[in-house]
Amino acid sequence: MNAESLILFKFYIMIMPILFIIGIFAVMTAKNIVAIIIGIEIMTKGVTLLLAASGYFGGNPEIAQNFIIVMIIIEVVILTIASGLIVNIVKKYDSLSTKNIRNLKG
Amino acid sequence: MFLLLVLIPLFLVLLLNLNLYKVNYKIAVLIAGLFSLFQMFFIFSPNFFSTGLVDLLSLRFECDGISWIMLFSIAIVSFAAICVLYASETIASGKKFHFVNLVLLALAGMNGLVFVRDIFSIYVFIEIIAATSYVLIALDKTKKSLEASFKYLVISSVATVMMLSAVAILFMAAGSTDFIKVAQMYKEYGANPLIVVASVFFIVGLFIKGGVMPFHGWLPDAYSASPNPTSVFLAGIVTKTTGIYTLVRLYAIFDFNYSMQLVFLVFGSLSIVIAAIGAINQDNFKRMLAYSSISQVGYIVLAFGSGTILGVFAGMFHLFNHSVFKSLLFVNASALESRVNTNQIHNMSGLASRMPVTSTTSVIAFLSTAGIPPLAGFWSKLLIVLALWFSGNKEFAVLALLASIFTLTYFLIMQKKIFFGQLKEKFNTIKEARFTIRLASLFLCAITILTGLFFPIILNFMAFLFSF
Amino acid sequence: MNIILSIIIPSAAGVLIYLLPSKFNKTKNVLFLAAAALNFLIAVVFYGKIICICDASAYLVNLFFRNYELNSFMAVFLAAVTLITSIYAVAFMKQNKKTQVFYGSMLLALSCVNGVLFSDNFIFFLFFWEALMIPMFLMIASGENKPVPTAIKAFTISAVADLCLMFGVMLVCVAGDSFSISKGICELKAVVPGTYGLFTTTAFIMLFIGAAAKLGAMPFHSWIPEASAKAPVAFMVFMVTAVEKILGIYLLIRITNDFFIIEQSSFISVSAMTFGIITALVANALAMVQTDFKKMLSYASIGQAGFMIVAVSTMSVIGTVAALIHMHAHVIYKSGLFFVSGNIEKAEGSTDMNVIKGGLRKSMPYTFVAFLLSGAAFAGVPFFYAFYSKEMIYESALSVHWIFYAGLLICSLIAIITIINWGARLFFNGQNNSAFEDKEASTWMFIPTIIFALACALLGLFHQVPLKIISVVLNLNLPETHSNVLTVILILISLILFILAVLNFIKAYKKKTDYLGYALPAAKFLKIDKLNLNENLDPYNIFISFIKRLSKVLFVADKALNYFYDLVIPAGIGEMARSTRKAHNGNMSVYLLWVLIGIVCIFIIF
Amino acid sequence: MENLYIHIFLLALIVIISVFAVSHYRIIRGAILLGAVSFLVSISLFMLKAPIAAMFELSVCTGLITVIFISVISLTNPVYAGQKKINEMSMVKKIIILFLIVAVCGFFIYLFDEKNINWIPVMNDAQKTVTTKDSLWNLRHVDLIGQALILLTGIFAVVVLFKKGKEEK
Repeated sequence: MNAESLILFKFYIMIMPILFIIGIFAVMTAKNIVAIIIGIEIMTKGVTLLLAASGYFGGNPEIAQNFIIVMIIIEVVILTIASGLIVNIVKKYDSLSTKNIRNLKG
Repeated sequence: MFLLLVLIPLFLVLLLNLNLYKVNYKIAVLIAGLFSLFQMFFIFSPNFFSTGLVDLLSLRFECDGISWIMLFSIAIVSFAAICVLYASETIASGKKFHFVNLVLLALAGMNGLVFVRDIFSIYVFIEIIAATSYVLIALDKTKKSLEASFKYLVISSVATVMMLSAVAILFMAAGSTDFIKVAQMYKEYGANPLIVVASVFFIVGLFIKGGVMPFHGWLPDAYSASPNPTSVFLAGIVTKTTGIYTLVRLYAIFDFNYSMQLVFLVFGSLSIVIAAIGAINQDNFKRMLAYSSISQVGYIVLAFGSGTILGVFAGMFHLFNHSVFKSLLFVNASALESRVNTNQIHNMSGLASRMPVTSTTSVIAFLSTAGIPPLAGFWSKLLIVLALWFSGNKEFAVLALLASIFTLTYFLIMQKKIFFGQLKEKFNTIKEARFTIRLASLFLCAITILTGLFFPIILNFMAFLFSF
Repeated sequence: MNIILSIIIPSAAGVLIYLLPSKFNKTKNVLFLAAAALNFLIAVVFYGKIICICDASAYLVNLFFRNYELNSFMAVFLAAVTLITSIYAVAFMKQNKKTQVFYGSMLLALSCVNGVLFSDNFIFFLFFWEALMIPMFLMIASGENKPVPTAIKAFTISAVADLCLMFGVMLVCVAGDSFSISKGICELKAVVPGTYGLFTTTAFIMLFIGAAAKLGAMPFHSWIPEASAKAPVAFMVFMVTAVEKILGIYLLIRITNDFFIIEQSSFISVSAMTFGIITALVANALAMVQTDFKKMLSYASIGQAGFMIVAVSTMSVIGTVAALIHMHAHVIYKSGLFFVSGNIEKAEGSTDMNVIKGGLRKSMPYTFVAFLLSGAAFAGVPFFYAFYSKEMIYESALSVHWIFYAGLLICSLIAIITIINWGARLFFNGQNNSAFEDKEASTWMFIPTIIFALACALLGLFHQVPLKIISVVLNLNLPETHSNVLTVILILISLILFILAVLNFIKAYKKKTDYLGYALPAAKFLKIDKLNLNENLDPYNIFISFIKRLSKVLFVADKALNYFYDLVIPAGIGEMARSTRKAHNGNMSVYLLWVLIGIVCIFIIF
Repeated sequence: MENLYIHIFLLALIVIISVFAVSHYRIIRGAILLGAVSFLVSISLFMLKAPIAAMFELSVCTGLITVIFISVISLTNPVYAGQKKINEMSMVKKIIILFLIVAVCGFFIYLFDEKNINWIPVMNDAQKTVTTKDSLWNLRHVDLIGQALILLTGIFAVVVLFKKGKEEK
């Protein structure tokens, strides 16, 4: 862990919270349902970067690669389910605005 | 040997879908029911009690007392869910077939999660169970269930992101994601702020999955909007396995200094009180049950917060009890819904006369949740309060006791509104719930009563479980 | 046989009288008299014998009765008085349901008093002491013109006093750690060799209050005048003068001689004496301005109770003896006077001054004679019995401090004035036109009055005899030759007193209006006469009104509390529930906001 | 370590493009920008000595996910021009807010750095070199089962969600 990589490491560790906040902000202020999914995607991008960085700086990047691959697969499946849900929601409301997923109250 | 419990459901799913012959949903449901019964008795076989690390196929599976309890409750709740599925008319037969597949996959996921000893695989199995439950919730594609499932998906993917980042940081520090290595790493770097941030993120992720109070937004919608069998399955076991069981696993890794325990205590008591208040005069029956399950989960988290082995022991016992009588309540809710086909409490009253079995079993479930002596709930709450008392944080013990008054209030209100009082004229033609639902509720009710009455036996059996 | 009979027989007779249907009136009267006579016989037979009745250790309470001389002397004296009063009562009261109740409860009271006198165990002592209240209540209740409120008043006042007594007894038992009075006695002495720890002083004060209340001292007196107006005369004689005084003095003597050893002029005894003096002064002043003869008599008896308290609390040998003798004399002449008032009431229908027209000298010569004799004893005329007891009290008071002696003198001066005034008013102002064919009291009523009157006179003459008996009873050796110079002075002073009173009377007599003479302006000056009319000073009424106000306030508080529980809490929780439900407004970003807030709190906690 | 600057440049670019992706008023533009972000991420993965992962990311994330997104968006509704104006305004507002947040976060990290608390655990050096291939296949069997299960759930999800049930036809 020499000096440059220490600085680089700090940058990578920093990237995760930034992307996380952007993602959360996108989800919360989304007008359109798909924007929420985009927000989530960005958060997962952040995590992939973090995984790669921890592998690289932690010394065994191969296992990190493995984690990233598994994670991408899982994330794709989740995304398909999400898009399925969106398609069905749109079938019911035929509009993408997030207003119509606010009526489960109480 | 442990692998079997994960692989069998996988093979069953493949078998069912090869459609070598016309497989209608009845056979599928039968197979699923048989599997859950099989699991119930299979885990009593001796080798489950040895801590041998089965390295078959270099898998690092391991089963100790805690996972045994989880396996047992998984089996029970899935059996109940499948019975409810068989009897529910609202879901089309095609959907029921898919429901069975998804339940089997979820079972495989949960069994896997219970055996695994590696934080990344924990993440993987949690994701599997989450994915299956998204689909299960949105099974009957009504507006409500779609919205609930979407919300659940969004919020738990946020949780996943948090957990994964924590896994990444721990992996970086420990070099490998195995429990033991991470635990060693923790001893040295425990105080390092980065590691602390990682463990906080991990805890928050699990809190979201478990539905602890400030992070529970999705839970009431998911439970109340999902179709009947899903809500039984979800409320009974899914949230507890993904959320609370993993907390126990991490308990061994993170060295629980006082501030971590304080987090558990504060959030546990917060969820107990506010959820109980939220449940008080709720109009939707399932939503009320959702709030009550949040508060009971709060009790479990409170028990873990005490930081002692007795606390973990009490938490696990309450987890088992809670999964039993909560799924019983949801079974009764589905029975009611199947007969009165509405969840609104205000137009249900005096059903005890028409539906005796459902009402008696739900009364027993209510009493057990509130913690009335002869039943199981009382013993686990007693253990929790004792654990808290001996571990020194007496004020939380007192709070736990007082909160059970709230539980009693909203259950009594519920009891009075739904089951007693004079029968509405339009209900006097309804019959008792179908056979399988009655079977499920009687089965669960028997378990609650038995654990309650034979508590000493169960106590030292669990002590034995915790010993190895 | 043994002394316990004296408890069993009267109570058995009393119960029997209650039970027998009303048509056996005659037999009831006979039974009543027979029981009184038998009780007298038993008391005499077992006089002075130390008898231990069954030591029922089975009951963990050594229930034995000791028959000290003092107890048995008191018992005999009480038996005699009850016998006479029973004769009088049978003659005086008209036969109706109430009188049966009266006879029964009188016998019960008699047995209770015997129980108190003979019990050697604090528990039984207290049991009988408390049990006395029930017959007392019944006796008052059996009077005319709605006596029940007075009965309740009497009951509550004596209950409060007995409460203090019980507390005192408890303290004594705890100190002596045994329930037996005799053993307790010596123990306490050892424990209390003159030191006045908080424990012993409170015990003494509590017991003192109990005894003083029984005697009818100031704060606890307000029921006696009312009872005198409402309850039958026999009750006044038996209960108020005889029983109360006997028990009070018995307990006071037990306290001062046996339980505690207190120096003569120590702080406690001085404060007790001032208490006594104040009671005497106020009571006598009130007696002076009374318009009803019987009320005057009851206030006077409270005054004499003050005398006795002063005598006892001098803690000296002579003081105790004086108290006992004075109690003895007081009972005799007060009963006499009460019987006289009974006769008048029988004849005139009421003893209120503006009703009866006086001048009964001609119509009721014998009662007049009896009045003269007992009135003289009351006034303390020399050669009458009460004079010697009063003189001894003066001597004991003087030995402590001359202030007390002066106070006592004023009291007796006022007493003399009142009795002369009443005598003149009743018997001497001659407007009595014989419209009333008021006949003399019936023979049976007259005999008890004349017995008591003669007793005052005879005992006065041979006053050495009772003195000897009482000093033997108290086994205290009287200082035989108290300096006769002192006696001479005392006699002279009381003579001057007497002359003064007569002069005052003569002067008042001319004006023919009121016979109080000089005393009247003094009374007006002190506004005493207005004092007792509107009864606002009566502690009992103050207490009751206070209780009423308190209950009103509590009722309001209770209503507020109920309101709080029934409405506020459910509404509060309902509100909270509604707010939590509103919080879940379905908007996902709100849920995520909570998640962020949760994370922030965790970091705060860390 | 000349590629230090490249790393930092890449990271900065990722942050900027993701801000634009999130706040863009036209969703399709957002999806495309998202693809760009994932492309940049795969490049940085290459830099971090994780080639297979980078390739995977490239093919799946940039490819498949962007395709799914665009299909979902177009499947649901054609873009109606109505609210163009309002969206633009909201887009500008979002961008400003996001940059603000990024600045605050940067300052926060800088603050941490200043206090130079040792918040970086001392890394242990690489135990043994193991190639991704055998790490994937023999070291992580558990995950294989996991992947199998997740894929099956994916299949059933698609069946359940997209196939029109009898009642819908």
